[in-house]
Amino acid sequence: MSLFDFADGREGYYGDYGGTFLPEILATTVEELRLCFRGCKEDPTFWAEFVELMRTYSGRPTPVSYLENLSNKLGGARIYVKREDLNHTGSHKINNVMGQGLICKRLGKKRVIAETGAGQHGFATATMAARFGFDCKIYMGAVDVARQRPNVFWMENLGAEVMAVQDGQRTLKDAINECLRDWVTNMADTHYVLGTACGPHPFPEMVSFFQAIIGKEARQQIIQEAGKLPDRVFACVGGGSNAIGIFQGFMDDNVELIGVEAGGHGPGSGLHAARLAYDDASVGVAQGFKTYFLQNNDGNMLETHSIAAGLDYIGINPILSDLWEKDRVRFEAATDEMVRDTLKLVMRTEGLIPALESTHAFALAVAEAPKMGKDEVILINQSGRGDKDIFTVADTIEDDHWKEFIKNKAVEYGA
Amino acid sequence: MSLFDFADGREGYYGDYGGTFLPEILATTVEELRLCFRGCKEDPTFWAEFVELMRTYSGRPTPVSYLENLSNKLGGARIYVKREDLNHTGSHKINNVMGQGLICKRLGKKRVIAETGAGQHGFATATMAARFGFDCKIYMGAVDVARQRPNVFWMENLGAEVMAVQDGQRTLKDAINECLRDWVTNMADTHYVLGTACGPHPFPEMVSFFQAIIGKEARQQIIQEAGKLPDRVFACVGGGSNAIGIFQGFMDDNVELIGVEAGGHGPGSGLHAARLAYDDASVGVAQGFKTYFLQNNDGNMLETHSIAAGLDYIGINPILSDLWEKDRVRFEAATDEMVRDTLKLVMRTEGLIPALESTHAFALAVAEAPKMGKDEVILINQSGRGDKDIFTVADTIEDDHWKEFIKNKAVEYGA
Amino acid sequence: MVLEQYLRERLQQKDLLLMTHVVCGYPSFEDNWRELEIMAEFGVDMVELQFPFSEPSADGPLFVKANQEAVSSGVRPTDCFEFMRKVCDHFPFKVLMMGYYNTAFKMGHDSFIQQLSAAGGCGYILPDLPVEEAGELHQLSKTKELAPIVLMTPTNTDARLNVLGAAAEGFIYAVARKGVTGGQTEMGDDLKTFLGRCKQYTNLPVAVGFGVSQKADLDFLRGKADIAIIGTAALKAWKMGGEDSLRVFFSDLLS
Amino acid sequence: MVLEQYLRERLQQKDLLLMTHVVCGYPSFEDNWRELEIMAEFGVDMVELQFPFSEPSADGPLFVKANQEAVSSGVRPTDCFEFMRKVCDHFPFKVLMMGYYNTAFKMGHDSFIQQLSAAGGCGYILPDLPVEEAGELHQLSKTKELAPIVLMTPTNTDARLNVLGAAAEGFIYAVARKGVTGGQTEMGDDLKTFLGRCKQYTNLPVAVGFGVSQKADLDFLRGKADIAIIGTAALKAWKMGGEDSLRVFFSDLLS
Ligand SMILES: Cc1ncc(COP(=O)(O)O)c(C=O)c1O
Ligand SMILES: Cc1ncc(COP(=O)(O)O)c(C=O)c1O
Repeated sequence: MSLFDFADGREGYYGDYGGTFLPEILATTVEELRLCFRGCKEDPTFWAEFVELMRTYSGRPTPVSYLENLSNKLGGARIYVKREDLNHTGSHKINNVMGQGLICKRLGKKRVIAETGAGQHGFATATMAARFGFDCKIYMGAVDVARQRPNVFWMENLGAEVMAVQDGQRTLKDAINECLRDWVTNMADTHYVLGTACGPHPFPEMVSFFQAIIGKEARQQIIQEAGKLPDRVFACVGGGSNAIGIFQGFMDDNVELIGVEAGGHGPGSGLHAARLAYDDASVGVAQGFKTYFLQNNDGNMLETHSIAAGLDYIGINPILSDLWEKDRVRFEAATDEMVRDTLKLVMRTEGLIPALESTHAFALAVAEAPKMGKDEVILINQSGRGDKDIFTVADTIEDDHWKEFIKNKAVEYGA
Repeated sequence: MSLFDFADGREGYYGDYGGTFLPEILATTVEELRLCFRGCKEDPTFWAEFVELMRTYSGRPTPVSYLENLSNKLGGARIYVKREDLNHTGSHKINNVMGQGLICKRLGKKRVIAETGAGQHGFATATMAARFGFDCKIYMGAVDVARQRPNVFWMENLGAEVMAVQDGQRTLKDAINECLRDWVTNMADTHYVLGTACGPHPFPEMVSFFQAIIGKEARQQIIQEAGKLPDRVFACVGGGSNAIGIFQGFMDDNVELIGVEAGGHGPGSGLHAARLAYDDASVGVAQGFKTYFLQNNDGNMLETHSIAAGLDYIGINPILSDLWEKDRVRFEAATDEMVRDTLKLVMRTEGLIPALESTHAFALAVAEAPKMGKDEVILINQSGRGDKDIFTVADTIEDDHWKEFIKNKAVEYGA
Repeated sequence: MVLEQYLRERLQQKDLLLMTHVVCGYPSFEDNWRELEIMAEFGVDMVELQFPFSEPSADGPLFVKANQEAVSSGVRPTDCFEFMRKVCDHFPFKVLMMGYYNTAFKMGHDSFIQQLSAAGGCGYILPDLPVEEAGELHQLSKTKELAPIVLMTPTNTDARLNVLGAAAEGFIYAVARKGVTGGQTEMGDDLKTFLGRCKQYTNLPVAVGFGVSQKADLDFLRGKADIAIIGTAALKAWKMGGEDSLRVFFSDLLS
Repeated sequence: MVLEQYLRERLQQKDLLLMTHVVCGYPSFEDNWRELEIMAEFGVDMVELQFPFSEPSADGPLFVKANQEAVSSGVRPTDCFEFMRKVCDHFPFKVLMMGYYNTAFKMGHDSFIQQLSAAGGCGYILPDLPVEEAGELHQLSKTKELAPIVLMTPTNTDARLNVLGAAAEGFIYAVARKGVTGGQTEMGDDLKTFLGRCKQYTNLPVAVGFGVSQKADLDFLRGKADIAIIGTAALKAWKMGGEDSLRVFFSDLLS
């Protein structure tokens, strides 16, 4: 099953979803990008160059770890984890970003811009820009700047300019709008490094192409480690890049693929970011593409919520929308509370600290594993590490020592 | 050249340094440990088990990255970096810790204790304990607990008990004393996971044995990446475990090995932790072994200082003391200021964020590279990543946004 | 086509027509009305009524803010159509719907065309709907004689301008420069060349927007284009001092 | 050997000798002196003078604090030797140096033995100096008739006790339990068995330390050991109420 053959002639469409909905001013730039990407995709030396870069700079291949303790504790399926957290900068975002760095070099451009929510993609982009010698500007909603200061700190120290976006909800979607505004102004020398498999064609395809490295590795590894293909693969879905990345490794296999969205406060609460798992989303066109969006009846976007900033997005990978409708990918949601509990469990049982985003995938695996047979195999994509989430985790578990520490620091800083 | 043949019959001695200076009550425990370790070392399946564990759990082998930008900028030697920062938990400490976890399992013990200064070793040990299912208690000087709260936070969440040591200077050496006190009380069921290549025999040998994985990998990799052996290898030296780890790969080669200590405020300042690079240390016996210590004429230990908590220690790996006297390893120191400047340079030029400890090694490499030929090769051991140092780095570069963020957080927390 | 015909007639009398812009419901529909009265006073030929959208990614700061405030004060597309009906009934100028595609998509193409036509609009500008994606909507428009306005931009290749020209109806919206609404545009040789290129690929009247804000701009455009589009500049004037300052703005502009 | 002979003579008169402990310079040398006067009053047979060290890793909290405060108030080994000289000149009991090996190592073995002997000490206890590492120091001690005190512990194997017994002089310091100084020790069958094992490997008098703190402990030890070592318990009493409470402590202990 090839996701990208566009046999129906509608390039950039996955069933009804995808497409390119951008101001005309960007048509030439996007076409140039599309052609450059096509060239890269067809050139086998390009993939080799990408793999080599990721090997020497980011530590790929990332391993697959067997979670024996957790498996035994749950008493069902054997649980394995693909360790994207071990990448340089701490998440799968670097795969896409380094790939687009190579594209940007081929395009002969010298400046990159990117949106970021949690800050992981901004951090990765700033890193890539330092490594490639590009100028870099990161757009980040002012709310996110305030709550993700550690990532902002590193981005700035890596030489990027971080712009706090004051419009709209002042979160990820608004940062994307700002990026589009920058891009329509500076497209001549600027490449927009979109951070997930969303946005106008060719972004979903391009991001999926680079993230496919996860699934390619994982398929080989799980066969080696577990002796068989997994029965179920779990990945969290924000924009949907890590999920499509690992899913691509198992597209043609008899493997159940499960995307886990941010359930926030649960169904009906209005405080979540579940586009497909809950009933609140509908098809729309925004930010350059057509997919399921959390929007009202007038097509205006709704506020979203998740404990994990990286899942807190209105739209979803159009490829996943299509695969969901075709019943190839099952969608579930994990609530904030499930995520909190699962994080504690995983830390204590296995010594892993998954990012809050990734913990969504763990949460569903933990829920389903006990009901599966001991000969069955689960593979979870640990898209990132949780160190970055210390402020959020400390807040949600109400850690008093941490609060004391911060208060003392504040006094040191003259508060 | 084998460091551990003890051909002179003085097992545990490296020239004049090393030995076992412990209360008699521990004699049996240490002998049991020594024998267990001997058994493991002689058993080739043990090493294979260790390598496999590190491959699947920690992402080894860690890569060697070529720093083309930095090399070009400095205009001399070609600079390569061994990426221990990409390990699970973010530093080389995990190599030693997982190895000792296997040892502890063989010993049939169910509880581990460890000292920690920066918190990296404690974090790694807490992780190992979670993974192996051991009870875990981490001793940490109260001063370090206060300044390294993020690591404490994760240790606790990984299920470890963290004990703030209130004695002495309330830093690393005092935490070691507390560990020894715990050990003499609970040796029956407890293994002491010493964090660096110091302390009584067999710890220096054992820690070196596990950390040798760095050098073994690095030798192969640098030949592959650079086409030749390195001319110089730089590693920072706190207790001296990452340094001996990488150096062992090049012991028999015509490769200059440089250990970089914490120069703090510089020679003569009294505020540093340079045992061999400066003139302030002398030979002594403390914390279980004989080596160079920063001590006064009466044999009482001096206060030490470094911008990098992990280098802030009174003693040094006895193997390195010996190799220094034998002119096999050159010792240098990097001051706090050099480290600050080098960190900024490396972040912006290459997108790497070395730990402050590791940045010491970078600092000397950066100082020497321009004077070397373009055909020469430098290999730096990046022992860890710098995310953990955000509070320290933000403090030293006086980042106002960061301070603002912390102050706001404090208000949120009811300050 | 109704719209093209209207414009050609007006162009018999004036060498440069004027199109202005209003964000529906911002600051309020009452304010909109008073702005429109002034625009009518000064003989404006066409008005775009922008339907507020939560993600106005092609707009500059001022319109972004306008969109957001209108959305959060509860302005809905039905309100906008209702307002359009009143405007069309009362004023002499022609009215276009301007907005983002999702507004039309979400209500359904049929419904959109129906309501727009019922409200008296004579076309629509959806800057994030490229011609490739616009097939069905353009088709439907024909049934109601609505003009789908196509944008030409300085970055377009000749081949692309050809495609755009073929799809266009009513008039061409020529984007004077890269960027979003509300910035400065240099009226110079580049723009002249670009407008020349546009004319090669269309016989429709050409309107120039993005950064047109003063008399000198109109002087520059005269002879090179058919319509000047005043967007942000008018809203700025309104925000600065309401009716008085909007009147001053227009009298300066047209002096 | 001087020390062994002294002990044997005293054991002719008493069935259980007493060794006490003082950390030099803590709280002050004056306080030490007053403590020693009381100890002498109660007929203590031997005293360990602990030389403060910055890393007292075998000591419990009370002695750790004592070591650290003495070091930071500037107490140096030369001060301790000087004090020892005065103590030996004035009091009837025998005096041993107690401390960590680095103190001796740093001043040099020769100098250490010389000064200890000159100060009137008759031996030394260095708990972190295992017998394997003690060769040179033990050798030198012989020239001055100083007794290097060897510790036996409940975790030692028989083979190890044999080695320790062979290296010992003066008396054996039997460690009553695992752990550091200052904890509670259960005086029971385990200890009895352990002391029996010690006696198998030495003919020297056996002193029992770590957790000996009250009359009942002495009663238990009588007949099973030759010397009781009072460490932390006495310091605790002193800290609680100075001379008075130390007197009460000893009179209770020896009642
Ligand atoms: C660690 C991590 N996982 C997952 C995501 C969600 O993105 P995506 O669905 O594109 O993988 C993010 C986004 O920031 C992230 O940081
Ligand atoms: C990242 C890192 N590097 C180096 C060190 C110094 O230890 P060693 O000299 O044993 O490698 C530490 C100690 O905490 C560390 O955390």
